[in-house]
Amino acid sequence: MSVAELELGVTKLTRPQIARRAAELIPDGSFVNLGIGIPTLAANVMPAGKDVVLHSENGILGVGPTPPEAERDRDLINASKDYVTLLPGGSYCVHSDAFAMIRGGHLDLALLGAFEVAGNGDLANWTTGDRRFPPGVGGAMDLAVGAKAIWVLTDHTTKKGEPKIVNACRYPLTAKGVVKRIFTDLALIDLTEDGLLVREMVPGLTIDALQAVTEPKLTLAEDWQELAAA
Amino acid sequence: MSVAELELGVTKLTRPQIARRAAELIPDGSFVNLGIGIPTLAANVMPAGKDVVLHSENGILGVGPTPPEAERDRDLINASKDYVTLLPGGSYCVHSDAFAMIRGGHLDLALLGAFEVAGNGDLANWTTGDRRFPPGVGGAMDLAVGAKAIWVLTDHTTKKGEPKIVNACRYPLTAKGVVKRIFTDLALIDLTEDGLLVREMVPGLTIDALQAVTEPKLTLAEDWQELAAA
Amino acid sequence: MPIDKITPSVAEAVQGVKDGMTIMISGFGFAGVPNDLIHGVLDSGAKNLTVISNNAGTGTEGLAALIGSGRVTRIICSYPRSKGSDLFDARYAAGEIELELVPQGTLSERMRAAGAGIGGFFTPTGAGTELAAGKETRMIDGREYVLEAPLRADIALVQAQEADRWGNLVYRKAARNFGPVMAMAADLTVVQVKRIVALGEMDPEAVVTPGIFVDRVVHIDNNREWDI
Amino acid sequence: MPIDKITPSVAEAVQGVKDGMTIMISGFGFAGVPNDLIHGVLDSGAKNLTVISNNAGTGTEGLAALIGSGRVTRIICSYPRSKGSDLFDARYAAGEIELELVPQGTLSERMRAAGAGIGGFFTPTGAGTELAAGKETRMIDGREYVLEAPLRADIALVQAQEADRWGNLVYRKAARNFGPVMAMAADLTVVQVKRIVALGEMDPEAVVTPGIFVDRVVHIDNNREWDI
Repeated sequence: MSVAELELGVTKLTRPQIARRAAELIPDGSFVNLGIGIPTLAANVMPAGKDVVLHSENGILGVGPTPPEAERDRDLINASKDYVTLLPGGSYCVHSDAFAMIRGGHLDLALLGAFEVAGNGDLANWTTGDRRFPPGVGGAMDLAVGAKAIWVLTDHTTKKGEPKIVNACRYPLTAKGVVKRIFTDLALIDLTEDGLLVREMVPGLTIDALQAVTEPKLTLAEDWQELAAA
Repeated sequence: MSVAELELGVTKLTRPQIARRAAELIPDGSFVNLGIGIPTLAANVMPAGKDVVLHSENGILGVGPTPPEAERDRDLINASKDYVTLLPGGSYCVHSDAFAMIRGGHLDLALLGAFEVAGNGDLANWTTGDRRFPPGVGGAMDLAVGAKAIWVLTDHTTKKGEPKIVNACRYPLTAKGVVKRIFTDLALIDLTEDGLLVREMVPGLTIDALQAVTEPKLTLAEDWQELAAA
Repeated sequence: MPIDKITPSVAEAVQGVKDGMTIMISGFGFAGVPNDLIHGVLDSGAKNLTVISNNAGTGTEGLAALIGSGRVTRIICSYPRSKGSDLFDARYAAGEIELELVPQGTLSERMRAAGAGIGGFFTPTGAGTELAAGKETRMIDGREYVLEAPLRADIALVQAQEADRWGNLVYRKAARNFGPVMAMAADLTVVQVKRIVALGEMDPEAVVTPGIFVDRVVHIDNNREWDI
Repeated sequence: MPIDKITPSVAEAVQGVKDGMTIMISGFGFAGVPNDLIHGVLDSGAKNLTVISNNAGTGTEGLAALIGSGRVTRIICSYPRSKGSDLFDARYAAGEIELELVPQGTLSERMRAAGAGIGGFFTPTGAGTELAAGKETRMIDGREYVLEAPLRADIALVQAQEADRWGNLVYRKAARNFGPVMAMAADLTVVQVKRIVALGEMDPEAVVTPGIFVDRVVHIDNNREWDI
């Protein structure tokens, strides 16, 4: 089955929908960092009543959703340089303190974007090595080794349809063996000791079709569910 | 000349007078830490109009003089655990930040007490090695290596009349070669490349009498002055 | 479910303290000492404790009482001896308590290192002295540095001024001292505060310890003057 | 003589900047960037500069203008490429600017180390990656750590919200970011603020950067929206 056919066959999640599914699964009471890209969208789609404290590495704890345009504040942006708000109970801190939270193991979870994730949990998300596109590591290496768990939120394939979940990263690594769960526009996959376990797939997708755009061997969980767009 | 005779012959400075003389010589605009003992007295005898910012290692910048008894605040004490006040412009900080100021070389000056000072600037002020008196290093080692200059404020001799300014410290060192100036109840002495230079002596004291209670060779400065009690 | 770290009693706040644990205790002199929590530990009966604190207690209550009880077998501090530290002094003279003396700035920097994920750091403090004996040293830019390790604890007992239900803290004046670094450096951080405020009531620019570093908060509204 | 760090003009505030210097520039994205001071450096004509900043400038003004001028030969940062970083991107692609890419937490921790007298520290960040290539590593408790060196500068340019004549600073929201650590890590710290307050007007509990870390303050009361 070609990528083109796959694209015809199913409705992929949008970027906010990927973020929403991850947001739904964040345990209540967690302290969570949202990385640049799809992850920062999670702040806007947090399920009502979920008491999660969002951390932004530029020095915010308790990040709230995007403000209306009239209430934008140039001093209140997140790591993606998008306008955000502060929730009651939120606070500002010095940059090095924001990273003490990360590096000291105080974050329960970080949601990160990826160029590639390998089956063993290796993550590559800071450089393609192409000099026309300067590298940008930002806080990715700090988050990757510092947060108690790493979830990756990403499109399942590159724009050219090539797998982003690979046997071994071709791009330079951000960190080794850190990714525990991947949310894509097609599936929710856990990286377990027994390999990649598919927990959820978008309606209409088959495990074979998903395997066709994924390098490492996938196993479908017995209790797998449909990945429903919220 | 015995110590007893010396004591008969001159009027020694009191502890606040030692502190006052040091305070007078602190350059305007300096950031200064006052160590436990005689140094903390300097906060009470700062010359009027001198704009010096006093640092206390427990987390205060801008320490003011001792408050009247009715205004004592158990949350506002200095490193000697004495009640102090905060001057306008003063601020509180986390302990590790107070020591970042010290260890990062941001203090112009630290005034410290001493058990012994050697002619080469070695300082001993944290333990006598006697198990009946537990050692207490406090911030002394941090200040000794961190402040841009170290002045010692001390009685010239022990209670038994033995020299505290010695050829080589007998007590364990706080730091090597750090002391630049010594204020005692008898004299003001600079530690120079050419040895110990006596800048000031209390009225009536002779250099020979001072030498008799000081181990390293003293040189009297050509422009020496009387050490006047303020 | 809303995050709520407010704990109803001292006994519940210190629940989990066990024999052999390492406990950080905030305070410098008599400012910022969590005396109610210390007495909670005393009441728990836990023994064979290691205490990390700047001082070793004075008077008859608080840390002095804990040390006097014989439950503390080791203390890591910078300045154990003070006016009134008789209970410590006696145990020390008798060889009944082990003392690890740490330069004061190294003490809090080691806590910060533990809290910030630093595996070790080089400091010039203590170089060439007895307190650096046996430690790795290195010449950096012509100056001697000592390698110091992070310092963590099982539990940190902290005193602060105000907290909200997320565990955000502000302190008061020089009572701030070791609280913020200890809160970062322990597996379980327990805080006693004089006042509980509603979420959002604290100035977000002035929060000193954000709730991420705090596990339990207990409100102590007595104004007891402890003999410390 | 009263301490007074208030400086009358940008030109006087950046006086002393020279060819070949290393300059820290606060800000994260467009928040907290000292654009007036950067243009002061641009106007000074100093060249062959090394800039330390989280980003590499966007748009046509501020850091982007300084980089576009060709006066910056080296940049130490964590995330140079952003939407609008064309001036940097072009110089980088052409090999006209040297880039030292540093993980973001390591960047500010290295500044703090410089400011706090730490000679070096071990961090797990970057271990086993290209960014740790050539660096000393060490296994600590079964985990690989990288030794990182302090990062200092000749001058730090910082943007803050308010200052008093002692140089005490408060920031505003996420514009705080790198200001406080850069202020600690430079030989000369120059700050542009939106408001000058009287000594004693700031809440002593809420001062973020105490004046000990600040050398010069300049009041910028325009509300110019820079193209950055």
